[in-house]
Amino acid sequence: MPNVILDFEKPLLELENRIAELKQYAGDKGIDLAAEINILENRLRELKKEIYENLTPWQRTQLARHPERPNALDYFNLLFTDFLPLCGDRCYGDDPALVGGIARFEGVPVTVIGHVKGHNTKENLARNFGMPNPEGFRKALRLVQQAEKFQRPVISLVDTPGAYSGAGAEERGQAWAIANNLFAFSRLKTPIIVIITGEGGSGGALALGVGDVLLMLENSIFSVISPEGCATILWKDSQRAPEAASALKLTASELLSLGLIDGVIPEPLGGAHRDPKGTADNIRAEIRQRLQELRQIDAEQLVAARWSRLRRICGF
Amino acid sequence: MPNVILDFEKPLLELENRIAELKQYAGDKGIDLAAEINILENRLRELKKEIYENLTPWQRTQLARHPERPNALDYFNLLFTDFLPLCGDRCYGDDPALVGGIARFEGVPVTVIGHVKGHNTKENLARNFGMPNPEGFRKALRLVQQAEKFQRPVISLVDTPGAYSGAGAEERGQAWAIANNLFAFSRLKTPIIVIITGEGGSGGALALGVGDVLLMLENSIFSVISPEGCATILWKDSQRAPEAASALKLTASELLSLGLIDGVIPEPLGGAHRDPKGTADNIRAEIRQRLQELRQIDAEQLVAARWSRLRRICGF
Amino acid sequence: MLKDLFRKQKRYITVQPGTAPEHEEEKEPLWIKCPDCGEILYVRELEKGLKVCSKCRYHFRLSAPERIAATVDDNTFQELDGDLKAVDPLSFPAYRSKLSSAEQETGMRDAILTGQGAIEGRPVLIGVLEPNFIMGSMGCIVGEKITRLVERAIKSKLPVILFSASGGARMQEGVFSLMQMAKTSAAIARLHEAGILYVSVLTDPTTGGVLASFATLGDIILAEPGALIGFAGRRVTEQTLKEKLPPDFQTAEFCFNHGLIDLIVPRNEMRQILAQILSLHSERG
Amino acid sequence: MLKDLFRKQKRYITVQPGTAPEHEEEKEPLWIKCPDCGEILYVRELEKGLKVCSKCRYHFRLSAPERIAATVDDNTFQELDGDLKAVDPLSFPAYRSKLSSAEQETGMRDAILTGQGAIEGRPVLIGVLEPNFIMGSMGCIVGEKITRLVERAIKSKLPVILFSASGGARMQEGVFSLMQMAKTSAAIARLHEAGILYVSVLTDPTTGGVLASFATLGDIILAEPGALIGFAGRRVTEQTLKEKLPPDFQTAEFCFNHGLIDLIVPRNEMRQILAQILSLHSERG
Ligand SMILES: [Zn+2]
Ligand SMILES: [Zn+2]
Repeated sequence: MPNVILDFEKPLLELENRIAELKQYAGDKGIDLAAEINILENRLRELKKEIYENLTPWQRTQLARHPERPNALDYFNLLFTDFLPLCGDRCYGDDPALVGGIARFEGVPVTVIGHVKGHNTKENLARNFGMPNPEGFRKALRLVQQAEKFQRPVISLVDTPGAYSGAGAEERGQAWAIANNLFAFSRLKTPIIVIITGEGGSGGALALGVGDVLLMLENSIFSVISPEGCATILWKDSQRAPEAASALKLTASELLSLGLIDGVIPEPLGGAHRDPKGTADNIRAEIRQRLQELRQIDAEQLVAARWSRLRRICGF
Repeated sequence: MPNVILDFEKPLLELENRIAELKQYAGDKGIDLAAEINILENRLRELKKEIYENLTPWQRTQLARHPERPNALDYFNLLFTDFLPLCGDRCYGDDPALVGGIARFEGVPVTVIGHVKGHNTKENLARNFGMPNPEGFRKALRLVQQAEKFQRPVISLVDTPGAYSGAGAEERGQAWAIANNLFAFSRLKTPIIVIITGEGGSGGALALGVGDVLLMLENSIFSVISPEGCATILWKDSQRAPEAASALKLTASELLSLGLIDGVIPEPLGGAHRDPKGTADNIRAEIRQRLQELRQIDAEQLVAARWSRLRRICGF
Repeated sequence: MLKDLFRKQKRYITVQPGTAPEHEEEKEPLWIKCPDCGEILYVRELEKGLKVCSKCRYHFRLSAPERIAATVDDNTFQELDGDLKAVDPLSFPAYRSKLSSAEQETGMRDAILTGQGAIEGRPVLIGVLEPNFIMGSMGCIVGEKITRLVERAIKSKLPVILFSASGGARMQEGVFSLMQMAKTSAAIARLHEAGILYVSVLTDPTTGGVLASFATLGDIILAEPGALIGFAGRRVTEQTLKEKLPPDFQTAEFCFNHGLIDLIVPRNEMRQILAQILSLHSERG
Repeated sequence: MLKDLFRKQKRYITVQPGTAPEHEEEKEPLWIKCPDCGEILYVRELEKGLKVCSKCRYHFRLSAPERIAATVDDNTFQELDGDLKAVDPLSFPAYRSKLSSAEQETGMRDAILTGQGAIEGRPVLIGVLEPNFIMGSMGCIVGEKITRLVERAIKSKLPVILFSASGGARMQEGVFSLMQMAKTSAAIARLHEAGILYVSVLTDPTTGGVLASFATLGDIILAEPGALIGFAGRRVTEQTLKEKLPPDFQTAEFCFNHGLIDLIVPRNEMRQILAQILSLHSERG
């Protein structure tokens, strides 16, 4: 049971509590309430379906940002074995908001990179809320270039409110670091699979987002600006974020319809944070299939196809 | 006439003053002292030859470090036209101790890089005494990679006491920056001509020193450690630097005999600081010839030959 | 349409002398106050000086046509892809009307003008963002026109110069606009592999997704003095820090001091420096 | 000679148990004081723990043979180029006698031991600098042996691991030693182009010309905890600054915090991490 309950999840919570109480009561008193419990559990399933299949973009935004949603390190543990973290940009610092290294995916060596948000305030302070500094992006670049040398596929997990906007980040060329990644990822001679697992926030997300396949988890978002930021600019009112979330078409299903992403990975009912393992299973199946396809294409073709995909955006 | 006179130059100075006085006297009084002056001028020529052709390694070290010796910017002006300075490492800072850009050498576009010492205290403070920080080496790397893209030859002018040893330099990976340059210069697919014009101090010099041709001005030095540093380590006495200078075999002629450099560029009698233009003329002739040779070799062969030269050092 | 642009432009710039229709001048203000030093400047004088304040050297913003006129040789500019018109892929609230007024105000169909011209006789492919068209923001059309310009450069082996002046990505085009960062950067990567020169010139303001893509990928990066250049909006950054930032924060000078750009070039020297760069790249070394 | 080295090494390291000649133990001290925490340590216990202080985890320096024994599988190490002996190309004052005593003290012919071995069954080319041979400094022979090891790796497609422990360039060999920085770095560049793995391990101390060449060019850079790692001598730096430096200045931890190395690996995990790295690179992705 997650600690943080979103507004639209509250009816579920009440029902879950009632079922738990009933079970306890039945157990304590030795009464058979199986029929009643069964009815309530069916009701719960239906309610879940009803709620989670009809989420608004703003509700999905909240799920995408849920503090207990698995972060890159959680997925590294669930998806890979032998994870070896590699650190530093060899120039300035190591960025805890963006991690990476080498691991095995079903036995095959891969390079893994990803943003890391914390699950609580302490972790978030340590991870800068998943907002990388330039050295984070430069570390990612170093690691994917290493992947290219050793012909390892890259798995990139995206989950960030955006690149950090501190004064130091500006001093050390935040924009330069992001642009360099877009430039270099686009020509990298090894397969890159990008999965947006939570919040795909603008340039900070895109800096890990150029690849051969761009997938999104069902309840993740991908946007050029935060709904709050958009509402502030449009209507000078950040409270109208839900409206902006709809206007921005930032959900996985909408982006798939628009042809901007290649696939949506389903989450178990209730969202990734209620079932990290089930979510990881879905991701694993998708990676397996995509890797198999990509590894049959030679590097030159891969890079040419990567360019064609980008070239076609907007339909010209 | 230079402002700073080295000990061994003092006899020359006296003679020069005497000749000047005599000329003044002859002019003032309207007396014909041409014969006397001629004798003294011959004597001066002989004395110059005597002194400058028999300099000890320590005396050459002093010439190499002479504050009025032309620096890279002086040579850029004397050797090239259309110099366009390019700045910054695109990541942290611009290093005034190491400059570079694009220019024309006798009409041909070249990339130029070099250390810059100041000619006085104010300039030295601004240029950090010609000791680069990591960002300087990274700028140089950026510029030579740009030269490779545009198939421009690189002319590298070396003159530094060494890489800067400040705390910030350590923090930002001074050793990493130098090593990266050695690594990258060794494989750069465009000709590189290196000329040590003054002080070739250790790793900070070598970071601009890997190329196809390594030349030294007659009174420049190239050493793994400063004579003072060496004397301190060997004898705990930096005063014995002159002895260490001899032991280190750091002069151009010794290094040529040892097969460690490819040529010595003569300086006009009295040294580069007494005749920058004459010195530049000698450098120009050498660059012209070397460039002509190097430009006939294709890039792959060039890089292979560059490796062979390094490979053979120590004679194995 | 191009003709209209140049008619408009000629009222502002006197680099190409003589042909401005005199009767239109009545509509223009005669005097303007320098926002930096407060000096009252005679508009015709200001325009003669490429819109640089004669007292404090403050660089007023140039429209895209003004920039073209100030940069390329007279009568050499040929617009490319001028028919491409802004799109509204998300049917975003109020976007169409915003586009209409931007088009009316600037006479442009989106925030960029691209074409081929010559600088001191050397042919070049040039693109200029229009700061007055929805803050020069990059959406599908800006990305597409840059990409086409770059593709033409790869084919023709001509160098590329891009002048940026932009508030960043075009929010109203959502992820379509975000992906233009990737698209233009990937196009520049292909240009790089083809060994072709790309000079990026950052002018006031260059921020956000434009700065974080093609604008910072030049072989050579120039900037105009005093230009606002930064990734995050200054207000965002101040909120993040809850402290005051240095006065030169996110200026061209700040970027230069932090090693991020090659040179700051005053507007009256820009043409000559670009010509020098083109010349230095016109033959192999 | 190799046999001698391993005989010597076995007295220090108990990774390979049982075969040390018992009668030689009398010459060794029984107790040693930890220079970090002051704890008095029983030498045999210390050696069983790979020379790491059981109280404060201080890592004592290992000789090159000790390092080999602690790293490669038993009976797999085959020395390479063991015949190469230090040279004196400048006839440098007192250098020959310095070499002789170093040879006597360490039983080595110069400051590096190279060879082929296996780690958890995976073949690897390995080189280890000997900190006790003129401070592990790099002259002609160190450079040459590293280069030969790398050339062998390019031919055989085997990965390379280099353990550094060095005061820097070998002053007494002048520019010959300086040029080893270029030579080894260029060799690593060729290894890189051949797509072969190179792991660099920085141990106490790695400084100067060794740090500024092959040691910092690893695909992966590991370091032992607390190791002194820096370009310039600390005294030089303090003089330069005329101020006190942070207590962790030029340590492995300092380097990690500044993004310069990948990981700090305690000695008792080093073998396993190296095995994991080799495994992850033993097949194409
Ligand atoms: Zn003004
Ligand atoms: Zn201890």
